Amino acid sequence: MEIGLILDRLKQQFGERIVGADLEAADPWIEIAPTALAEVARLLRDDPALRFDYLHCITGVDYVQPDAKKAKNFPWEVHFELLYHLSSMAHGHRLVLRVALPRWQGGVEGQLPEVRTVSDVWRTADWHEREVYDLSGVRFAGHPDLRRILCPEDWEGHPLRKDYKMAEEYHGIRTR
Amino acid sequence: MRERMIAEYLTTRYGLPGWLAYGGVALVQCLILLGIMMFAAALFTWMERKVAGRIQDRLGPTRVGGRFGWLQSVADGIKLLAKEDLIPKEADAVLFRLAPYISFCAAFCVYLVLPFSNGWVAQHLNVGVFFIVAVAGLEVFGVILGGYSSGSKWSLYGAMREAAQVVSYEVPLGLCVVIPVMVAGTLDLVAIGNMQRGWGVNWLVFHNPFLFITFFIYALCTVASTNRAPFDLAEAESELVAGFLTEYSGFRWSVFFMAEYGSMYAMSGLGSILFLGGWHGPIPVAEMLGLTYANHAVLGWLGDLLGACNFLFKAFLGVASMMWLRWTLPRLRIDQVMTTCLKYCVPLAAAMFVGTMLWTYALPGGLLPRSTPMGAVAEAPPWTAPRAARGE
Amino acid sequence: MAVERVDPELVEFDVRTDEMLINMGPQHPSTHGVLRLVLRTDGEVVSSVVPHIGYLHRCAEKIGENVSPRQWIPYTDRMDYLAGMNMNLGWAMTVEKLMGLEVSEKTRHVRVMVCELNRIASHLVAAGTYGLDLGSFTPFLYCFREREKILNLFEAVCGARLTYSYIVPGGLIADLPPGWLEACERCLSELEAVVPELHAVLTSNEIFIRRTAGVGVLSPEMAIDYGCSGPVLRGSGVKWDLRRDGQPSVAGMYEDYRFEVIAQAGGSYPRDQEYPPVPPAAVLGDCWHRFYVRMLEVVQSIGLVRQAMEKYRRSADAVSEPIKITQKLPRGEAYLETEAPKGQMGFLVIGDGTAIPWRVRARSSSFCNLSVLPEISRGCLLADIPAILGSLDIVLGEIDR
Amino acid sequence: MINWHTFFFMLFATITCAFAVAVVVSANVVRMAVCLIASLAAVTGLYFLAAADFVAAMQLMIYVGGTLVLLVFGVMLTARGPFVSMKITPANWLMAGLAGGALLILLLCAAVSVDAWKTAAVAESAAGREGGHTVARIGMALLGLRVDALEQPNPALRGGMAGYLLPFEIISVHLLVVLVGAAHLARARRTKKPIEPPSGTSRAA
Repeated sequence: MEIGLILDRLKQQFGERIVGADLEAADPWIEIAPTALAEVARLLRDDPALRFDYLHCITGVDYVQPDAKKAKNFPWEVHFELLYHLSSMAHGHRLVLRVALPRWQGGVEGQLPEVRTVSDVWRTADWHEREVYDLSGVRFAGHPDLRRILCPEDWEGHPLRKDYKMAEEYHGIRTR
Repeated sequence: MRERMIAEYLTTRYGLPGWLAYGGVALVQCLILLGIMMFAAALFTWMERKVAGRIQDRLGPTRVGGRFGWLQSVADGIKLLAKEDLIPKEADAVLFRLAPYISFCAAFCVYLVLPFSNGWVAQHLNVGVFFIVAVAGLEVFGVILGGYSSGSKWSLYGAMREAAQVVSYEVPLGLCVVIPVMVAGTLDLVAIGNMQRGWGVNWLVFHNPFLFITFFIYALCTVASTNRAPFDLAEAESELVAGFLTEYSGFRWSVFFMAEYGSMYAMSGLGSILFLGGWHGPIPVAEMLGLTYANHAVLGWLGDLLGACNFLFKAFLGVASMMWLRWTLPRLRIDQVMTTCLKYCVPLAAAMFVGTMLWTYALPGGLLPRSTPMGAVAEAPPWTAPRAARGE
Repeated sequence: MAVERVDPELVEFDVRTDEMLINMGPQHPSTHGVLRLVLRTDGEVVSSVVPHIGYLHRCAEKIGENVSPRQWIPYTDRMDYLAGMNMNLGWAMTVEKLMGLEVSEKTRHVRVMVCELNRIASHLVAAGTYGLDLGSFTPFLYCFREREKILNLFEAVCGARLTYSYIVPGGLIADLPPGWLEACERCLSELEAVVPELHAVLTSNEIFIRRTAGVGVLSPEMAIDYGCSGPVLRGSGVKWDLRRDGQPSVAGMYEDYRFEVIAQAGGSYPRDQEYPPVPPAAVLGDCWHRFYVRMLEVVQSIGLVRQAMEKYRRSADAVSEPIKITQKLPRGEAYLETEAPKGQMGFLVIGDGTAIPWRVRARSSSFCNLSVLPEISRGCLLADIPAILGSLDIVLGEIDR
Repeated sequence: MINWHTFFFMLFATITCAFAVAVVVSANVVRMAVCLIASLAAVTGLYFLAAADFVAAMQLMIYVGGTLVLLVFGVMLTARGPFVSMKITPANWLMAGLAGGALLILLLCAAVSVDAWKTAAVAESAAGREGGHTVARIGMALLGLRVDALEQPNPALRGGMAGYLLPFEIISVHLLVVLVGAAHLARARRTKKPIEPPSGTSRAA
């Protein structure tokens, strides 16, 4: 089923909560509002015409340019983004879901942005969301066991954030 | 009888005090058996590496001390002696030290009653077979204590599995041992051995089809009860690191190791006596060459020596086949080991028991005309005749 | 969320005597690297498995944001260190997709040849260590003897035996040395003689079947739901292989090759008549099927390499030159998955116009294959854990990145 | 000249008693089990001394090889944490001492008063008899032919010496039934409790 039809199907179902789309890119993507994530995910998987049953991976991308010099010609506006790469084994088509989030919840440094979990739709999201939480710092509401998966339990900070400063020492081991 | 004769000779001829003579003879016998056990363990460590090499398309040790790396076992021995055998902190020190020696003693006791040739036995027990089966059951204590006293969960798991397996495999092993004893009519190993004199046809394994199958069940149970090859759950590296042997190192580890090889060699020796004619070759070479006591005492002794080589070679074959199994087959799971024992070995052994009983009832003389009447005792060496017969 | 929240699973009860909490790993002979499994066992029966990963985490993705794509190739080698070539291929094609590059015919055939050889080497390691997990030592040595020959071939091609960095964005660092094709043909014919031996020692061995058939059954729906891929997915009967169903550039690499996906459809595997039959005890999706799929893929890869050698001899054009280190990346995103031996290895690159990518992401196949372990090993025996783990064939370098 | 028979008898007797006392005294449960094994194994030595090799092997196999393996099994499975070492209060010592002492005195009086055992002849005759060969006689006795008491004059007594095979079989069948019952009880408990993570720590899956 071609990407345009998918977009119309979503727009017809969710109206203005489908924020944007780009169908000509190498990987065509559709941007949705964070609040609509759970319903869109369930629709994409359960709708017989769509049948997106395979979630490849969830990626957290941090759009901010910490050092002043390069900040001038920074091509994107400052925000945080989640990418959901989906594909359907039944129909063979692929789709990228894009969700834009504020870098910090309510602009307060240290408050992680919040979004609904999709681990009840695709079981593979369980570990992927834990990894995004661990490395990029996004909280997934409703996740059964949101703990760090790659870094140690008591690690401070989220390494893949652009403005991440590694702690001076960890358990007595100098890190820098 | 032999050792009493030597002891009396010492007391009369050299006037040694009684206890020194008897003690000396007993000590010599123990040292000989210990020597056999040590030599067997050393030979088999070297052989295991060579057999493993050949099966895995490589050479095995070649440069250790000469052409075929025969010094490998000595090298291992020195390494094990030099290695520091440490005891974990929360281990139960006394039991930890005791465990390997219980295993070793149990494996050693089996050799006491195992005849290497007609009359060549340390302690000619009338209940030889029964004693071996009883003592073989003790070896599991060493493993249980070793596993428990190491204090770690992993070795406890290993000890549990080993105990469950060995204790449950004693039942079919006992059954398989009883069948040839029933046919032979006696528990005395020397008598059973002598009964299978003459051509290979007289071996108990060809006595009747049921006994033939019993031999293979016996082989299976031996492999399981000495914890080898497909049944080596206790030291399953992939799951339990090294089972109950995890915390052992250095000399203590090598004592466990010798106990395992010793009991392997002893059980295959027992198998060869019960089923494969013990010290009698398929062709009665000794009788053909006239090496019997009737001609001359020394010739008779040479015939026995030939018999001893036969016995050692058969036991050697048993151990070699165990090694062959080890390097080709994967390992069974604990519940599969238990089901093979309880659902296959025990009923089959019982059926063979009933079969053999009916067979001996129906054909007392046996199918084939026997060269020597069943049960007739071979002419024992003159000096071992009971004291009364010798007119004291 | 309080940082000092201790995972309840790790608290061991001393009152409860039948439940035992056992740590398998991170240093354990059969966990294929630094993986820690916390098992809650009741006697021999395992009631729950909690994998703990992250011991090999080097955060290669953070480094990817500071180096140019060509400089990041050595990091992809060290993700699945048993299949370096396939990792390089994945990253190289992702960057080529972003930049819209096309590689020459000759390069494509060399890439197919080299990647299929690496798949054989990886499956040989999987088969060998699986034999070790189940207790039989001998097949391990047979497999590694054959793998050595393949590593010698790779050494001739790119100088390294494990971390090749041979396939780079834009093409290859060097063409095949002269005389390499004959050596490769000799190695393949010797390998073809060993495969029946492996079948005899492992696949049709009664004890091996009894240890693996019906153990760790993974249903097709659960496999797709957990995002499994590769032999784990095909072992559950899902006919999905990126070499045929992948994105246009990946499927394009294999379009003129005779190739069919190895998965049990309608009760039979393609070309399974020459190989041991599926035992009655084997259930679709169990450890035995995953192992069997790998063994068939080894033979299939031998065929693919032979076809690639033929096409390489016929192709006239030269090997295409790799991109410069300071090559500017266009603005945009590209995500591409290739069929690595362990499963689908995905790479995402976001360019921002400079030579350094803005964000790099590696999607690991073993990461998803491992996430299914707690599900399929509930209620199995302690001795089954290495059997199931070995059949998933995971590599910790790839999981932890 | 030392009489070897009494020397070894004394040796085995002291080992048995010493380890029996050790079982009572020791605090660690597993140590108790090991001492019990040692004392019963020493009893085997006594049997061998009395030239009853069949009974000795039987003791070794049944008691040490069978019963005590199960005992050590039970001890090891429960000996985790609180159960390993037992605290014995002085009151327990007193009670045990009294009961034990009374029984010991009773035993000693009985042993001393029987005159048949007084003469040293008993030890002499046992050593004289040609070693072992009890198996055949035990087998015949089971079947009813008491070879050792053929010349029993009194017909009433001779009747009493009939074969023991039937009682032997009855006992073994009885034991079999007991074991099957025990296995059934143990099995029932396990299946009722389904295998799931302990409720106390189970997370909302």
